[in-house]
Amino acid sequence: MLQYAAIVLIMLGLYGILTKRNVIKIIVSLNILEIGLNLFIVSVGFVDGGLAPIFTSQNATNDLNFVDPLPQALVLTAIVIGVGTTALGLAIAKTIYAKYGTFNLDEMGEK
Amino acid sequence: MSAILLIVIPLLAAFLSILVKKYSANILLVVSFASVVLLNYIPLEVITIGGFAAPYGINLILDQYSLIALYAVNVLFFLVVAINCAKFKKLSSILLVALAGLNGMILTGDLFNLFVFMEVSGIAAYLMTTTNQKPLATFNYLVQGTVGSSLYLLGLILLYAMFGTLNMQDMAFQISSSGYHIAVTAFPFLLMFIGFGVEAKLLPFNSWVQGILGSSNRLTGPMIASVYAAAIGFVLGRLLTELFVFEGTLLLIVTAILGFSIVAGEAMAFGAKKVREILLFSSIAQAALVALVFLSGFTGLAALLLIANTAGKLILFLITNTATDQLGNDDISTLQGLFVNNKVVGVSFTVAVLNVLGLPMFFGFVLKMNILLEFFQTDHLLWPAVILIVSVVEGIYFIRLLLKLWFKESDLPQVEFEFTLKYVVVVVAALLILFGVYTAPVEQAADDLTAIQYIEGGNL
Amino acid sequence: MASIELLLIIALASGFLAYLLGRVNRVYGAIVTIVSSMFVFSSLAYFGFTDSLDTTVSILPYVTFQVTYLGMFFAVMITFIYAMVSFFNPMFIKDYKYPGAYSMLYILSMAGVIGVFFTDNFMVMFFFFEFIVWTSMFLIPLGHSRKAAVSYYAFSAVGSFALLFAIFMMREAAGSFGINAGLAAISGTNAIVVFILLIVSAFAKLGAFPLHTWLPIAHGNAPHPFSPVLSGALVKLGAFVAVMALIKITPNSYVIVALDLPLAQYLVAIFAGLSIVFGTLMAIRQDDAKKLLAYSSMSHGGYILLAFSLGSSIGLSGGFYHIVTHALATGAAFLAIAAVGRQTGTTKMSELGGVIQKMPVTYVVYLIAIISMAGIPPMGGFISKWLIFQAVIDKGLILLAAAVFFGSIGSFLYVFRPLAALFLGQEKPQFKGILKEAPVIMLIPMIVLSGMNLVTGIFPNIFLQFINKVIVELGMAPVVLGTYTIQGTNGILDPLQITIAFGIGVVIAFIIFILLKKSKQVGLMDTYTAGNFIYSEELMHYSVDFYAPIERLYEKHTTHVQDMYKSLENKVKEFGNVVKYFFFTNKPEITVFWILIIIGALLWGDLL
Amino acid sequence: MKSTKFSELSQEQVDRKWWEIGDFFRRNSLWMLMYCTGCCAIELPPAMTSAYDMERLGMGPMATPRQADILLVSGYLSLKTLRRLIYTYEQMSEPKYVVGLGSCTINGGIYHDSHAVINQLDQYVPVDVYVAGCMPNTEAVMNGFVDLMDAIKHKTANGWKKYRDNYDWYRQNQIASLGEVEVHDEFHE
Amino acid sequence: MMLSMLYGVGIAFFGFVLHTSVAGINRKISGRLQKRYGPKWYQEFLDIFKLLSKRATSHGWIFDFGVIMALGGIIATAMFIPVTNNFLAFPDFDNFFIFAYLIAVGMLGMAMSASGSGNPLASIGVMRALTTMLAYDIPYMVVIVTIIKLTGTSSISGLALYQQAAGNNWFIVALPLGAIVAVLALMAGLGKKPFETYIAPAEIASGPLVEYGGKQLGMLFIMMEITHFIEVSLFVNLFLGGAENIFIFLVKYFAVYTALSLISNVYARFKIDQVVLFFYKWPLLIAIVQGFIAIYLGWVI
Repeated sequence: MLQYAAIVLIMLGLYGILTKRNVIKIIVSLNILEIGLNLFIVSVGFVDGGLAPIFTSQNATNDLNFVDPLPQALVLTAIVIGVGTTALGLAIAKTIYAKYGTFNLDEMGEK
Repeated sequence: MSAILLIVIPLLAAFLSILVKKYSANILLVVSFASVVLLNYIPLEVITIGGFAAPYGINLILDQYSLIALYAVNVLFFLVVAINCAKFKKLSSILLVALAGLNGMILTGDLFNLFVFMEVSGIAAYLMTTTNQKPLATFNYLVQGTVGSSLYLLGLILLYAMFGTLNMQDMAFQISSSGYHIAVTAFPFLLMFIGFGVEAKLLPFNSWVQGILGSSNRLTGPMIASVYAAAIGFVLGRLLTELFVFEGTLLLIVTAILGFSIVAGEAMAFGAKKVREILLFSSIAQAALVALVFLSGFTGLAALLLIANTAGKLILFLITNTATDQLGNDDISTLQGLFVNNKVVGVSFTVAVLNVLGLPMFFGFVLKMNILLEFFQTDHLLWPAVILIVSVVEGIYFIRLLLKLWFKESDLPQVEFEFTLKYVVVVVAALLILFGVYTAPVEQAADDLTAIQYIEGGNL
Repeated sequence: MASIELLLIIALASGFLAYLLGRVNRVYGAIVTIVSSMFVFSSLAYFGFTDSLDTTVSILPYVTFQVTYLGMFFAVMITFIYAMVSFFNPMFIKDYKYPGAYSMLYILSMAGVIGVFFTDNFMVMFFFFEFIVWTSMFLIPLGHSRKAAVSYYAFSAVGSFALLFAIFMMREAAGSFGINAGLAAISGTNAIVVFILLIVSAFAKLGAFPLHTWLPIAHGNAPHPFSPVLSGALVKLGAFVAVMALIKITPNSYVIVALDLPLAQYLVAIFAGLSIVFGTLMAIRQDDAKKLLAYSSMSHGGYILLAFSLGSSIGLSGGFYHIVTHALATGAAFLAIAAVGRQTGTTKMSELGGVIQKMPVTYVVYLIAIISMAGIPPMGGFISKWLIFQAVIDKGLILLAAAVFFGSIGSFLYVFRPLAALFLGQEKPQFKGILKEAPVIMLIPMIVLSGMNLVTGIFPNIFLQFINKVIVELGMAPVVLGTYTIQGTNGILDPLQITIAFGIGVVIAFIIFILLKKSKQVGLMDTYTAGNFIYSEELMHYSVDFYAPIERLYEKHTTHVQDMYKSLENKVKEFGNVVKYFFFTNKPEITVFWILIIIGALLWGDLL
Repeated sequence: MKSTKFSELSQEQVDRKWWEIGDFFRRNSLWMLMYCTGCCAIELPPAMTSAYDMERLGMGPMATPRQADILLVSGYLSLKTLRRLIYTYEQMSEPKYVVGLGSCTINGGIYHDSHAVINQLDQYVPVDVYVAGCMPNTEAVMNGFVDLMDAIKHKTANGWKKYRDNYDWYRQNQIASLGEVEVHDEFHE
Repeated sequence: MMLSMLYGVGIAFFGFVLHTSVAGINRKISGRLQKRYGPKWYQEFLDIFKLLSKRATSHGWIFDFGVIMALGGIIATAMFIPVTNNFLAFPDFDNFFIFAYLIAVGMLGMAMSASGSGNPLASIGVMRALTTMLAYDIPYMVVIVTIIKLTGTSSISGLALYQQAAGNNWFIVALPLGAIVAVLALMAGLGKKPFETYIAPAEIASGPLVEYGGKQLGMLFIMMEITHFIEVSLFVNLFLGGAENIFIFLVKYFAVYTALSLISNVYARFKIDQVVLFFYKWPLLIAIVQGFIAIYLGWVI
């Protein structure tokens, strides 16, 4: 179920990039895309009824139904990267605004 | 000595250079030179990080393929930096991060790690391109790059979901032994291919190229067109030969993309009126050609072709962008007669062009002949025909460009080329001629690189 | 014994030497070209004809050599033209923007010739083939036009790449790059493809219809001394390829019984005939003497191809001999025009006139050259055309005979035009007093070439005997030769007899002339003008639109082929622009859109 | 009786003999350049065509002065055409003869008082035969040609020698009437 | 060798005398045709010797040299003409192509000399002459090629003998279409009326000859007489079966030349582009049709 939600988010993000003409909105769409992706990654590791993948004194056996911990680790990295990109994007958006006086791609004088 | 130093040292130096801003340029120069030197002392090996064995942990693979890739990337990087470091002091730490990212991309044997390095070097590249003073183009590049890497990540995760591994070798082994229907892996493979396609300038995914390279300066032009192209090309080559299994519709799509990139790239360059546009469109075609050769399985030749092309592009972009920076724009009419007073630079430029065209006595000729020979030996008659027809078009616009740059009666453009630049382009040009005439090591290298594919446990 | 390898290395080395000396003083570089090309020619000729060329290779990698009569024929002839033309270099070197480069590339392209004709390996041959292309490509823009080099490269590249493709196909058949093995091994459908490719290559190099548009542009705009090399020597590379295609491989093709000629050969002959006719028609209407000669090269290239395509030994011998005579004639004619161009600064016929007054030797050289070119005895061109006629008539090819004769008579028209408009007539006022005969160093090669034109016309058997060796090597019966006579299929020719008869005729005419009263000498402005007083030379000299009545008949149809290439070029550009429009904007969504399209394509094709 | 047949002839005598032989050919093949300035030209077609058939005498019209032997001036000469006449006459190859038709060439005829027409042709170029009449009829014209042939036979048609010997006198007359003989034509320069 | 050369010079001289007489007679005939008395039959000789006796003007050495070259080339060509089966200088060497191209030396010499005179009308005349040549030579050559292909020899005397051996089956009968073309081409080659655009006395003042007078013109007249002799004799040998003896030759020669003159008497002049179009429309088509019929279908009457 979570996968579907993630895919819907990815699609939304792509839709946003395709249709929005505003620089900020495109960055937001990009973020939605990334969030959808991250959600998707996490959902891959999800096991129905699984436990947190931590060995404690209660569950020190090998046949426990852990969720996959690796996607969560990946998501952490991906989020960090996503934040970095977003920050950079916003910084560039600011320069664009400074240069063109608008956020709308269609109103900028360049080809 | 360990290959990990190639990543660690630049990264450390990057942080260091923020602290000591005054010496950042020197640090950059020293580090980039050091990594070239370092390459000579690193043994070929597979490095596991953190003590986890290969399928579970991240490993770095330093085999002959990545060694030659590292040599190419580091040398080119050093050359670009050596010419530019004084002028772009502010970018020192970013360049260092970029170096770390590029080296990491080439070295890593882990697909997710590759994504990370790709993003690191990508962000460095976005930052670099802000110096073009075209924020819109940079923004465009950023959005497309991010979408591309997201797609790569999506494909990667799908594969992980199917096979439960992120290690390249292991993944390849799992796929080949699992006996899945090919259609199952096709979708993630395509996503990953597209993700790389964005960075590797393959045609439908590369609308950022015009904005970035078309208005590039002396640093970003050679850096994106040459250094980044080399690194991405090598990594794409590794993925294409080791991981991706393209069959059926997917193969059709991919070959169609590549073929279309080659043809359309040359056609666009043919119609272009600005020097940098000519160069960037031709580099689109060449990137696709390299990918095609990788796809056809002629790994060694593809690698060498990549080196020849990126070395050539280094010269071309360095010279063009230097002239453009001084003259204000890069219309052919502005640059016409550029070499009348700059013969040394002109000869190097000419050598680079003839090398790209694959005319005899130059490195490109040897490679082109060998590639065609390989195609013929595998009974592919279509691709040689396409390559040859496209070469005619390529020849026409490059020769036209060369003649414009060499001949003008009066009102010559005044451009100063400093000594380091001259030195660099002459050395690179001389190497292109050397390997064009003395072909034994080239063919040896091509054979070696092709022979080491598909060896379990890291291709040592 | 002389090693070919050594010659090649000497040639290459002297190229670089020429560059270095050219840096010191540009004339030194030019002198090196003379020494080097004379050396290469004389040693090739001497050791070649004494059968003592050594093929061992010790230094150069990959290169292997063989000595064939065919290769030697071409190599000696081409280096001869190089050697002769090189005498012009010192006088022209000061005009070039890059004199050192000129000297170097001149010698390097000659070195390439050695490589092409003496190797037994296709790859080496192609290497040198392309080597010649790019060295000569940089020589052309030192003349008048940069576009010329582009179009030269474009067509050369078409030719070279067609050749390359054929080479690879032959390599696949034979398993090695050996020339003889490759040509022998190809058969079946592949042979047809290889045949077509080689013919395309030959047409492109030789400038035959419809791949001819580069000829006038390149020849007309190349530096004056390089035009004769292009037209007399380098174009003949195409003939070499044509021999490989037409004689050495036999594609399976339908044989036209009535003509006793395979269809493939017949088609080549038809195209050759077309290039004869088109070349002639276009040459007739040129204003620039060099372009005129360039189109004449196209027409003569047609003769050579036609002769080879007939596949009879007399035709083959005619083709080979035509290569020699055309090279000598066109070389001499181009040199004469080059001398005029140097002394006056133009080669346009409408701007010149009366050059003979001050440059009589140049005039005589040109006269002899055009007599040979038009195929009039007692010059070499007559012998070769006679042999070609024999071959054409022997096959009974009516239409091609019409084309051949059209080219032959048409050549009177176009070679006469520079004679009348450029050399004869009134001297233009702007050249009065400043025009001088060309320097002695330029007269030497012109006179030597003229002498060769005469020798080829009077004693053709010296050459035909060697050509017989080439023909026998190609597996055909030699042409029957007497001491002075040539036996054709329908008649015997005795060039010496014709020459003596001509000599006697001239002596008789001279005696009549000298016995009669001496004439009164008047100037060229004192002519019959229906009583009008005209003092300006431009009005009296008929040089613009010389053949206007016949030009009028076809002037609307002269640019079709150029237009075709032009529109092809525009199509490529348009395609590029369309692609650019669809894929390149500064809007990020374009990429995303195409990504989705491609993913959609995959999903639609495979998964759904 | 002395035989002259084998005796040494002087160069002069040889030339004379050759000249006489030449005269025979010349008078039997007279080619005309018709300078048809006036109405007398109308008499020439009947002279040439089947009525009188000039060709039986070996005469015929020619296109250019270089080829012609006779310069046939048929009528009055304005100053403008006289220049052309003189120019044409000087272009003819020697020996050359001039025939003047009609009274205009003799004394100006009906144009004798015109300011634009010269009266006496032989002031400007030597005339060998005049044919009088206004206009002379065709028999007279033919008779004039026969007279010229006789004159050639008797070596009296020496106008061309006279012109050469007295060039200065003729030139003086020409300049006196025309001002400038070889004009620069404004249309062509 | 030297002897046959002298023999050849004799033939050239014979040809000059023959054609000059025949041309004179023809002038008389056309005079009679126009109800005139006509000139003397030897009028052409008178004209030529008159010209030789005059003092000419010369426009420089190329003007004179061209004339010498023209006459020399034509004399050389005439030396190869086989008059009868026995009256010929070089049996076996009288190749058709020698005539076709050696005659061009003379033409070239004359053209060169004419252009050397500096008169634009001369150059125009040369241009027209060359253009006419381009027009009429192609159909003519195609016919000749047909004949050579059929007989297997290009020797003129050989062709004459071939026709005689075939029972006087002359090619004018055997190849009627070709003969029509050959007659038309011959008329153009001789500069007869509908095709005499390059002389055009009233239009371009006799074209190439405009600047000649005196001995140069005389020599060119000699050259033209011999040229006409060559062309007519070629026709006699190629299409009328040559001649066994000199009388038959004279009869055939006279008949051919007279017939052509008579035809030309009733024509006006073509424009130059009309000449080219005419020859490339019908004669070329007929010649090619004749060639196909004769060579590929074998229909020879």
